[in-house]
Amino acid sequence: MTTLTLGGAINAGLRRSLANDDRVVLMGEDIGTLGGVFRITDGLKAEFGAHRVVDTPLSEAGIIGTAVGLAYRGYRPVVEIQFDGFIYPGFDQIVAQVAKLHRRSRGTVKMPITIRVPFGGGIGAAEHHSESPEAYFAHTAGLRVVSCSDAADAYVMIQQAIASDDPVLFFEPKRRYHVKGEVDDRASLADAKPMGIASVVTSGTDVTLVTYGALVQIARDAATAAAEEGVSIEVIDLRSLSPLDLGTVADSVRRTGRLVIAHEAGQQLGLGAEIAASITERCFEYLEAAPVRITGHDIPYPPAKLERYHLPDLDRMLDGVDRALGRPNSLSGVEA
Amino acid sequence: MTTLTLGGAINAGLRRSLANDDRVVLMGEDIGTLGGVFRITDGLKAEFGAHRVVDTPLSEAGIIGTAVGLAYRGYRPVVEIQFDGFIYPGFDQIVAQVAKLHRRSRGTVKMPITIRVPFGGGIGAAEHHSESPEAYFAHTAGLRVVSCSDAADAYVMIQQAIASDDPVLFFEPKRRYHVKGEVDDRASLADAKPMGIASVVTSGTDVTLVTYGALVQIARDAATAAAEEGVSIEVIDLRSLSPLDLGTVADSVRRTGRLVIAHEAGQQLGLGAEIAASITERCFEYLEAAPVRITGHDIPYPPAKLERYHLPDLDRMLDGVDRALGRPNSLSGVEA
Amino acid sequence: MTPSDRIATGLLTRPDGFAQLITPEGERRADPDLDRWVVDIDTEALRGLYRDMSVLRRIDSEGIALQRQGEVGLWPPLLGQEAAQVGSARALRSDDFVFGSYREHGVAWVRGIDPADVLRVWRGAASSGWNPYDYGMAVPQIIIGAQSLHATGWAMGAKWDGSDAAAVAYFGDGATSEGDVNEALVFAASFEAPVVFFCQNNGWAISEPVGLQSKQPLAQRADGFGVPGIRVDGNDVLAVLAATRVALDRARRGGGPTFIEAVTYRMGPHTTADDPKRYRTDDELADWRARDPISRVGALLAASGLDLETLEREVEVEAARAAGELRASIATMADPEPMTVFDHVYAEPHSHLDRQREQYARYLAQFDDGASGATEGGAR
Amino acid sequence: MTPSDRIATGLLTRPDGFAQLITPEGERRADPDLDRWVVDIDTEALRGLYRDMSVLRRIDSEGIALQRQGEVGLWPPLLGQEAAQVGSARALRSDDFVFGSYREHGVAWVRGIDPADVLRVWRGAASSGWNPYDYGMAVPQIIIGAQSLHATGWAMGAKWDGSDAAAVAYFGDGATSEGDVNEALVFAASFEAPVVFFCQNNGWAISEPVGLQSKQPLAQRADGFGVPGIRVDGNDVLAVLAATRVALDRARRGGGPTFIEAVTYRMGPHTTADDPKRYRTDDELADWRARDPISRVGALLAASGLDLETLEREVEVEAARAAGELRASIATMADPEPMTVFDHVYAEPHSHLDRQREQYARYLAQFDDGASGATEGGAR
Ligand SMILES: Cc1ncc(C[n+]2csc(CCOP(=O)(O)OP(=O)(O)O)c2C)c(N)n1
Ligand SMILES: Cc1ncc(C[n+]2csc(CCOP(=O)(O)OP(=O)(O)O)c2C)c(N)n1
Ligand SMILES: [Mg+2]
Ligand SMILES: [Mg+2]
Repeated sequence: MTTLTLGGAINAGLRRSLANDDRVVLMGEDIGTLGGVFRITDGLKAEFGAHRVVDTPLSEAGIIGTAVGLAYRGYRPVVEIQFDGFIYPGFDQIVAQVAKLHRRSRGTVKMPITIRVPFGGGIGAAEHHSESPEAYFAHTAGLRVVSCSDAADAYVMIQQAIASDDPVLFFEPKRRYHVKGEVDDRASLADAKPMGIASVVTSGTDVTLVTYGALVQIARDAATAAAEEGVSIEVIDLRSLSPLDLGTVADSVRRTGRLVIAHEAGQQLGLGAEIAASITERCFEYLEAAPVRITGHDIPYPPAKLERYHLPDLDRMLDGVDRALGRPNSLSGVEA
Repeated sequence: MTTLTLGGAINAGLRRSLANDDRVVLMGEDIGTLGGVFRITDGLKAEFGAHRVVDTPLSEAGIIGTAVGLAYRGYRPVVEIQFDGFIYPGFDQIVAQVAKLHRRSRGTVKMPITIRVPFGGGIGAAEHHSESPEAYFAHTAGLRVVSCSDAADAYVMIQQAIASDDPVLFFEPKRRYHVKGEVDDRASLADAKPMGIASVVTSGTDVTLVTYGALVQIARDAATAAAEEGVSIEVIDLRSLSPLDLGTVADSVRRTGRLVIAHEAGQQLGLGAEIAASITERCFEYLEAAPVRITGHDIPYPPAKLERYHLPDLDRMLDGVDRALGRPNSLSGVEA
Repeated sequence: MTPSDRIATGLLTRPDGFAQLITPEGERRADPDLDRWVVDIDTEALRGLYRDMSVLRRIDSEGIALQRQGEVGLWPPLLGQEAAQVGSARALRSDDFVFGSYREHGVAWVRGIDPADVLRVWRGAASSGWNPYDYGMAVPQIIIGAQSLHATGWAMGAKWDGSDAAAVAYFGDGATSEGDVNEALVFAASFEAPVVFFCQNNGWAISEPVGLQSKQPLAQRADGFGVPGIRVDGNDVLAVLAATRVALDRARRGGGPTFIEAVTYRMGPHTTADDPKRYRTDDELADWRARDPISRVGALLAASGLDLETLEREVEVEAARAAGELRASIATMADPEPMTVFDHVYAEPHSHLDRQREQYARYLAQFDDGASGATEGGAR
Repeated sequence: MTPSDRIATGLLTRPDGFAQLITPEGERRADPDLDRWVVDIDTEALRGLYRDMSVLRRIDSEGIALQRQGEVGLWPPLLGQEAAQVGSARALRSDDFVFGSYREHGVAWVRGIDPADVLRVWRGAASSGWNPYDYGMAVPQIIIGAQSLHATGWAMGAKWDGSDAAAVAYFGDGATSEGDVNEALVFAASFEAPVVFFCQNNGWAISEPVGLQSKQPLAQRADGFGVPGIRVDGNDVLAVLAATRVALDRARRGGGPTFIEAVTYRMGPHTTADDPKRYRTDDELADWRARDPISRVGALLAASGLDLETLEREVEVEAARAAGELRASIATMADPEPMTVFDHVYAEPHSHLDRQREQYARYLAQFDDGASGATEGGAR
């Protein structure tokens, strides 16, 4: 066991993947000499060389498109997209190539590409630096989408993503990069929990609160705050956004009868829509109230001074819990 | 009144927009001399000239990016994307620029850009030619997304889209291009139903069946078939996918208590997810059963010989209706 | 500057605008730079190229015929581009890797791929026709230009692996306007990747003339990226072969990428769905017929004393057999099983799709005779 | 070929690699092509350019200081690029239109935009600082290269409108690798759009040296697209002014696009969040200090008899006032109202967002004193 920041845990996971498999190469803008703008790849170029940790020209389609070619040759490229809002120039290569080539080649060509994306807000950044584009990828067949919320998961999941023969979008909660946690850096990957499985991080009986990434900690805090008021919240960290581990969520909702989903991305067609619809399908008879979504507004990410009025926080989560429980809340008395 | 195909109605609508407003310009690949691969812009270059109907170099980002510049200069560009699957190279310009520039300029710069996209399957086409990418855009704040299902709507809605000061993704159900309908080509736009409002196309009392685009006709047929078995289906053509006219859907569901949503796009995070989630939020007390989604599978669009095993058809819609009604259906006896 | 570098940049400045070894009339033209790259192409080898092109042309027209008869959904003919495809593909080694577009049936054929496997996909009976690793050729690419980056990435990998194999990206004149192709030039130049960008400038991108994409020769585009551009008569199989050998030689020796613009002409429609009469003249077509890639090789062979009629008869037999085999293959192309729609979406198990597959199987099983009942409204 | 065409293509072949009118030592160098474009720049005008650059440098360093003090979230300094920005922007007419990146504070200043309005956005207090139509300058662009297409589209429109106004796209060396910039060159060439691509090659894209993006001068890239490329000393305000005038003149006379590579250097960090020590040497910086864009104009003015000390004192007063105003503006930058998060997402009413706005207003209203209660966990 060792204590690492979430960012440090990813760095350690990358290092281990590079060491274990010489077909693993890291590619991206500024990831080599600089170690990335968040220093997630710090030291790796020095350790593994410029052919394993590759500073690329400034072009996202170029990075992902050449990663496809490398995958064709048997490499396992790990691509860094510098910020969430810069992934769109590479969208075509992700959606039309990375996601589809295993299928389009009838399973003969593997696309074991990991696309790392620091995502989400809360760091007071400029426009395009705080986005939550995960739903675009979760809507895309052929991709896997995961997000970690703490150092321990980050360390294991990045290695699992790289080891997966499927392409994985790996969303890193950038405002948690500096948060420390215990990491078991000796454990074998084989024993680790698969990245497709959700975690129940706090058990509870009254409401199921589902989230992922940076909001997991806030959900924990909400559970603590609610406990003081006698409300018992079960917090689930999804970890995998595609496929969703709906079994774990449904098990919980069958016990609690109430579901709140929180994410930073906009509400319309955010992950909350899929979870609400799927859980309603699976648990209709168990639901005591409609699933509640606590999300970013359906707006372009606002200027830094306004982000607290956009991001779901503890108060908004608790307001959602109150709605799910039918307790007085911000929408009390409003026509649905 | 005149009889036009759906494609012909769009052509007529484009012609009227070009004639009424000299800031309207059409741009795209092969739209000029050829009149587009579907001939939707047939004759318009000859009538309005090469500066109003512009054949562009082969680059979707280029087309949309230059349209942004033209909008900056006060133009109202109408862009054709040749097929649904070719929109992704332009994704960044759509999501980061077209969708956001009105906001990013604090309302000083308008982006009245219409992006026409022939979409969906059922025409036996090659890969990338039958996709349903509408959810990506409906998840993007700042865009409006609409789809027409018949000639009358096509004629009016394309003009409304062009007249809108907001950017509009205009999804044209390509397998319906050749279907004829009555078009009121004299009526004033001012009297027309706004494009943001859904249409109840068949009234019914037992189940609400919501869809859009090419599936509207199949839903009508399903309603006819079900009527013979004594089941009364209310069919709603959404017309607008963002914003959704949830009021119309909720009114219907409050009467029927049952909801089925159908679309060609994959299920995970398709429009059905948002509609199911939103209607459950608004109508929880009225719902007799969980909303049912009848959708394309979560797969890359299959080869032509298999598309009938992917696309929602009349049988699958009726199976969904049976599920909503609790009648024997394909999932009877299956654990949720 | 190495000799190949000189060739690469020198060709553009020739008065006729491109390098040519066989004139349209079938005369062998001397070329101080290219000749030495094709010294091994004796009459026998030239006969082989003639045969390749002729058989291919016949296979191609069979593809069109099958489309007209409803056996195939769509066919993008290569008529007129036989020399560009055969000449370039014959320069390759088996461990080189081709990333083509949708029109490279000729390249596929040279790589040893059964035309039936090409057709299968256009028939809509499969998402892919062959295993790329069996032939050193990727699956076809419809997204214009995307494969240029794949070829570049593959080449970067080859270099890192210490191999002297090269990648070849095939694309059209229209494709040069897509960001991907330009970014591929950036990456290839930056990493000195052993990749050949083989651009078949066939004059048209569907209805758009090449002049809409660029006002100057496309080979010059590459020079701007630091990638030497060669412009060659794309209807001259010998010149194409020589130019491709030059480029591959550079690549293998660590010289990095080369761009070849093969000036050719799409003599047929863009695809069987296209009507070129709407946008181009018969005169233009007639012009290019006079520059046919096959007949000039025939004329050269005849001039060298070969009995062309005999050759034509031999080739005709072979072509007829190939076309017949292609046609016959249709009978064996059973429609895929319905449940295969779920295949190969993921390489590893996937909880969501596995469940969806199960539910759909249950749905299909409701119908009396399984899958076939799921017709529009037919089953109820 | 017109005279400007000759200039455009001729500059690249000069032995020193770029055009220069003022040496780093402050000597005026004769240039047969460029001199006539700056005959109006007398000592008075040169003084003005000196003043522009000096005041700008001070404003820029105030931006950094305010960031260090926590008043601004981020600041991307233009230190070292004053000549490139002032020289080019001073060539523009008010009806021309600028599409810049995030570093064009200098251009904004010349366009008449209040530095406070630039700062407001970096402070995170607004999504935009000015009305583009008031200044002929678009909102800043962070998505690398995207604005090059916007400029091209604007220029296409200007041409269709029969106007002789031109668009200018500013971007960096790194941006030339993005598809958008290359596609902009394609469109600009194809439509002969009156657009000037002004590339500030400042040597670095964050930590990546320009050599990673291109192994040869970026101006050559443009030539490959049929867009004449000019390479100019970007630290020479006079040469930049002349080159931009050449390009604008071409544009206005229907000559189409021009690409200018201004060779300069980013003397500061990429942004205040960057630490350039991690990737470049002090020596390199010292080298470029010796080529400072401001001091050479000072030296030239002094040589022409002007009392530099007096000028410096005058400019210092003005710079201090500008910096003071910028600092003072912070006090008036109230945080935006919470409910403005919903503003300007759409130009027309939007049922979904209107409902969301309403619900959020109701949510905020729960807290005692409205908005301020919505802190993390604070209100309960
Ligand atoms: C990204 C993308 N946009 C548009 C299309 C539609 N399309 C198919 S072929 C074609 C023209 C391609 O022209 P060119 O590159 O010259 O190749 P050619 O067909 O002449 O071989 C177009 C526009 C596409 N397949 N992909
Ligand atoms: C599409 C995109 N990818 C990545 C980034 C992150 N990024 C911001 S600035 C920058 C470097 C830009 O270099 P250059 O174009 O030379 O401009 P400079 O900063 O030197 O002025 C990068 C990679 C971005 N803003 N947009
Ligand atoms: Mg072509
Ligand atoms: Mg730079």
